[in-house]
Amino acid sequence: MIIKKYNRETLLRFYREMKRVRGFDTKASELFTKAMIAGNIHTCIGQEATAVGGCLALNPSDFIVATHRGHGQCLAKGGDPGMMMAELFGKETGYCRGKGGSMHIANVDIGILGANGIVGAGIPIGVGSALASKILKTMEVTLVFFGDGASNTGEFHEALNMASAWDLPVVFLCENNKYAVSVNIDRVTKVKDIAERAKGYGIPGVITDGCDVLAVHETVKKAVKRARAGQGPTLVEAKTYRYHGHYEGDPQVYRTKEEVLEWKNRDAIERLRKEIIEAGFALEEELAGIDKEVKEEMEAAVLFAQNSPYPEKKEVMTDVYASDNERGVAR
Amino acid sequence: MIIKKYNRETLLRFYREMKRVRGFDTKASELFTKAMIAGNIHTCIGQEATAVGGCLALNPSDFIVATHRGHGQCLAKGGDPGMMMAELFGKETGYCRGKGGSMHIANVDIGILGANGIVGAGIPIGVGSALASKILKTMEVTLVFFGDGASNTGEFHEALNMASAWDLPVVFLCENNKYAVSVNIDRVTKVKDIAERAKGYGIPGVITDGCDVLAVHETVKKAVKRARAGQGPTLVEAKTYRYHGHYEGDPQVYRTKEEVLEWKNRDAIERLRKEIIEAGFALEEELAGIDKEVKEEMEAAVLFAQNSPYPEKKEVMTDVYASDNERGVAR
Amino acid sequence: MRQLTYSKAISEALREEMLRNEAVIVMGEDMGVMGSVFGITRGFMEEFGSDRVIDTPISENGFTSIAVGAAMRGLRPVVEIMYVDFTTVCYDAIANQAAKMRYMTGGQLTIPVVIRAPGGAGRRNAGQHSQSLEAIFTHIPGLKVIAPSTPYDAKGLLKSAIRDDDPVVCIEHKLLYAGKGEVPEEEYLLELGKADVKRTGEDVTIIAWSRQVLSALDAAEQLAKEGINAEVVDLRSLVPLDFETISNSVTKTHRAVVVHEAVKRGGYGGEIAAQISEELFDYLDAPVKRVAGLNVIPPFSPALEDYIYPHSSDIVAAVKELLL
Amino acid sequence: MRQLTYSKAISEALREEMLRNEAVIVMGEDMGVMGSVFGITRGFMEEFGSDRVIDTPISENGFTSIAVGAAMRGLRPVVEIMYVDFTTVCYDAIANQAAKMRYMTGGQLTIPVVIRAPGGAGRRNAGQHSQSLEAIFTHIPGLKVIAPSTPYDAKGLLKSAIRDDDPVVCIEHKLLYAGKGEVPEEEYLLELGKADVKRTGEDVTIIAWSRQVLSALDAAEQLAKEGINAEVVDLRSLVPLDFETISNSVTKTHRAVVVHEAVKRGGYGGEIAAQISEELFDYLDAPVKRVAGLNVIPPFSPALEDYIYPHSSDIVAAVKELLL
Ligand SMILES: Cc1ncc(C[n+]2csc(CCOP(=O)(O)OP(=O)(O)O)c2C)c(N)n1
Ligand SMILES: Cc1ncc(C[n+]2csc(CCOP(=O)(O)OP(=O)(O)O)c2C)c(N)n1
Ligand SMILES: [Mg+2]
Ligand SMILES: [Mg+2]
Repeated sequence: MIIKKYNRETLLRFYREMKRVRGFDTKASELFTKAMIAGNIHTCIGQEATAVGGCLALNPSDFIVATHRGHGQCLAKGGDPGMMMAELFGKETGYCRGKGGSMHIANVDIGILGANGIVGAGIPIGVGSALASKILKTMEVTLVFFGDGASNTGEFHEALNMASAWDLPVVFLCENNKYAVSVNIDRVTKVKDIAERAKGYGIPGVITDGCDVLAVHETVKKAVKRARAGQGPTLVEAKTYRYHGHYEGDPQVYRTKEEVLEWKNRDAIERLRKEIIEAGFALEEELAGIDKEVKEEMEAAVLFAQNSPYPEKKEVMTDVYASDNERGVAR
Repeated sequence: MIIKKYNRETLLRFYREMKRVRGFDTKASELFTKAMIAGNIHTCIGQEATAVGGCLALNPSDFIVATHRGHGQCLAKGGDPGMMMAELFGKETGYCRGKGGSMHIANVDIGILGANGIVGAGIPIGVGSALASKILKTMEVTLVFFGDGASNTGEFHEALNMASAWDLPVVFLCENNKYAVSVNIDRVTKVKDIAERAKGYGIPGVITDGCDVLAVHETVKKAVKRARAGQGPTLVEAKTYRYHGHYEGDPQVYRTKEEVLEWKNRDAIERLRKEIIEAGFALEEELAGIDKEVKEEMEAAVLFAQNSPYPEKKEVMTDVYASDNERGVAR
Repeated sequence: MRQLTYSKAISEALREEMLRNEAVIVMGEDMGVMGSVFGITRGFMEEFGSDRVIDTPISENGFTSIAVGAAMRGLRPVVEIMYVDFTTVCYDAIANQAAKMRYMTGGQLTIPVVIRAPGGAGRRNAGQHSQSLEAIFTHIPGLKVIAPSTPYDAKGLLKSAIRDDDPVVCIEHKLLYAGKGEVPEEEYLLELGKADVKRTGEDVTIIAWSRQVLSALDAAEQLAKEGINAEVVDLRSLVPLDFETISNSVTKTHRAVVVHEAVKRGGYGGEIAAQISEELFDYLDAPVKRVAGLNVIPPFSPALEDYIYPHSSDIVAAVKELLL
Repeated sequence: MRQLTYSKAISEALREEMLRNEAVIVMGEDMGVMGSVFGITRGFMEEFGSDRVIDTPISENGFTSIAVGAAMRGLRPVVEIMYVDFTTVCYDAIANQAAKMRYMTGGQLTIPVVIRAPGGAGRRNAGQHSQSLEAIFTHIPGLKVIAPSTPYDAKGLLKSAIRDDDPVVCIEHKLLYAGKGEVPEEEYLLELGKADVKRTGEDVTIIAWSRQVLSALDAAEQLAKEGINAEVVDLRSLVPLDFETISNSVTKTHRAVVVHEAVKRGGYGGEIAAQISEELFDYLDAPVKRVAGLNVIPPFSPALEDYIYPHSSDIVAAVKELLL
């Protein structure tokens, strides 16, 4: 059993991180339903293992490119839930001072190069980061998250081709949750596995169980090692599932309750919880303690967001340009 | 030997068509050098086998999408050399009445859906034609030509994915002549064979010898049959070479004279000529007769072009819109 | 008369044209099983089958080009780009392929494709989901561009667009979808390239399109209370442009305000203003004013977003300045 | 002073900035082994190595986005899009990524990318290789846009663009590349957002950019022979716009003609004309006239192409109309 390779501390970290991701998005979902968060949010409830298993394979100095379904990815890379929640609220204290919202959380200092509202657009951006690491000879690894749907965009192809041709230190992590909004991947793509596409770029393509955080972790870790050694990119496909609709309020006509249930029965958090306890790494109560701490952390995050001020009106006009902003905005 | 499967008439047709293609582009090259043709032309001298082997696998009612290096493709699909040459001259009698020039020869009646100045853009257009054939249940096959360079565009990926997902009657014929302008395909792509990319779409990927017109023909024919039967697309990669530069006047710093010579020694026309004679299908003189006819045909084409009038000035303003053209152009 | 929402009117237009002509197909992301994310094609897949109601992968440049290719072969595809912001990824298919095929082939190829694309801010969708991008289409010869403001106009224009042999970009506005208006039961068509005087007046001409027509009408009401009679011209069709209607109005009122939601710099309002100044200079008692979006990127924050686009109060203020 | 071609001036700008700052890299198709199809980077690969002079595959959206990502990490990529017509395939990378990253992240990300793109007609390259597309960039907040007309300006502006922390689109003109002009040996920079009065005059202001500055100067010479003294303002930088220089000139001459090669409808000339009319109305003795490209697609035929863009004679005629 793979779990035996890990120590208690690491395992509890995985557990806590997944709990945090779910806790954050559960809160976000509630707040959205109560109309306290505006716009659109895409929760990653059910996909915690990919965010956590992936990000925990990185060094703090490494980078990620997140997706529109990226709260978990950002949290797992070290994002502060308070600042993230404040961003979802459009508050001045958010990562992007309220200007980006749910889909654009970024912070280069902690290695988050941003998410993207344009599906697929983040993939080459991540490759650009990897190119920088190579040219600067610093060899930080960039982990690029994207969905099954994004794997059908032209950008996927162009980005993977260049990353492989240039042996860049990048790992492509496809969160295949079977759907792009309502469209089942099998209806728009002939190959069973996205990982198969790696062959077209001469790089390894690996499938991993997105409901098993340790499996994801092992797979990504290997890919990260390869990347850092200058051996080029890997395409990792994690089979996963989102429990909520594409967006909150999605009527989900495109899938059955049974299908959702089936995947919920394979829940990654529950699985790790059981494995930890069965393998004797921690007691039920210890995990419950973590649960409680996470709950409190997320409540504090919400409070922080709620109590934060909105940006002032004049903020509309700033940050369009780094230099000569006033003139650039004036006419 | 594959040649034994063919009859004299067919073999002479292949021979004549390849000669015509070379004859046309040789003339075009000369005229360009004499500044009698303006703009840019891309000759396909050396690549005759792909144009001819591919197009002769089609019915007259089938379609092709050509490329910027597409004179041969258009000729082999039934394009009239006089009207084509007139187009290269920008004359009123050209296929596009002088408005398109070398890169935009089109005529739907003979199944030429046009070429494209945007590399890669023709690929999904061909898939669109195939979609029409499927929806209209007429099942004409569309043969899409494109280069090795085009296989790195996002459009290649998107188009192949949809064509395969929807089992469309289309054949993708990649003319891999090793270069995109100056860029050797091996420097920008890790896979040795473009055909390998078919795996990412769950369709057959086949490599064929682009210096052997019969090999190309057999391969494309099989793919056409498959497409017409509703079994979906095939990616065919023909290994070929262009003898001239990317454009006429290209200094060709990116390749050696030896490399060019090596490929010239494998010339597809010479090869077929030898095979025909050796297998006793025709005498040397008979082929020389064809050569002469082709030469005359191309001279006549040039004369036609030269003697044709230029479009009138008012033509600048027509054909922007199918309806309400005047208003659409006015302001 | 019966009242329909703007989205239902669009839906009816599509359905009627699909019933009328087998060559009409719709394609785009989530158009089939889901009936489009804005509900426009709900029930279509059941009614017309998945050959004619196509759920595409996320491949906008690919499927818009596929539509162009299918159009060359006689189909009349109506493509939905889920947000007009995403036309940036298929701008080649629209601006270099659909728009140019006819001209480049000397009139041989006809590309009857309609590209529907909802635009506009106000839904807290942030920078890449809230733009108004009509100006990147009006600048491209070969494209026709419509931007209806009412359910009635939307239906009539879209039906004409589908029957038109040219590529037409139909700019919808997400915040108009739920709005209702009168739409007759009987079939009707509206000619492309005809503006509509949505309100008559003598003192000033307000020219607008899409959602800003509502702000303009609202502004006109407010101005009326102060005795200022504004004429509101809804362009509806940006290309071809009905300059005759503009001219008739401005030669009467001698004053014009052009209003649009898109970013002001390089917006289509500059074109309209320039044309008016160029051709009706002697009739103008005041400069043509533009009321348009700020030259910024749509911010997410609910505290910021609404500042970026014009409100009726901005139009009122602009008109008053002209009348000073 | 020594004379350099426009392309050599650009080449020098790139080389000097690459020597000055290791973070500067160039990328694009045929930039390395071939030294770019217009010879701009000839010898660069040998001098700077293939890490900093990158031959890309034909993947414009991909590599322009890669430049954006690399810029986030501290590099300063200069991307060449071989023809501005191909920016349609990477319009997302430019308009939604490079332009918006800073704002959407609340000022956190800085994208110092320069996108060089030769445009313009006159080389018989037909519909998809001859456009002037600056207007699709000037409309997008977050982008700066320059369009130099002389070797001197090209070098000085490009160097500043590379040092600038914002994404800058540099529109070059293929027919300018071979043209020569004075360029000092010593290093110099030109501030972005400053227009240049290329000729002084009192009777009329001709505003132009890129290749049309040459037509404007030519027209001014012709007009001078008839006693009409035209001032020629070369905008050089379209965004930010130096309205002060425009204003100084027009308040003096009371007449303005805006000239550009791009299609007239929706061209940036409409914006300039609208701003002048809006703000200098009381100074104008005549409407602001635009002399611009026809609203058509560039035709291939040598017998047709030259009709689509303005010539000095068109400018002369327009000026005379204004002075009637
Ligand atoms: C270019 C583009 N097309 C369409 C959309 C609308 N859209 C947002 S998310 C999404 C589905 C993405 O699917 P996938 O990549 O599988 O990610 P998931 O949502 O499943 O995590 C779509 C179509 C978009 N944002 N960008
Ligand atoms: C989108 C786009 N990028 C770049 C170009 C410039 N260009 C024209 S042909 C060509 C090379 C094409 O290579 P390939 O597809 O291998 O075809 P070949 O010329 O070898 O036949 C390039 C880069 C273009 N026309 N369109
Ligand atoms: Mg998905
Ligand atoms: Mg090639």
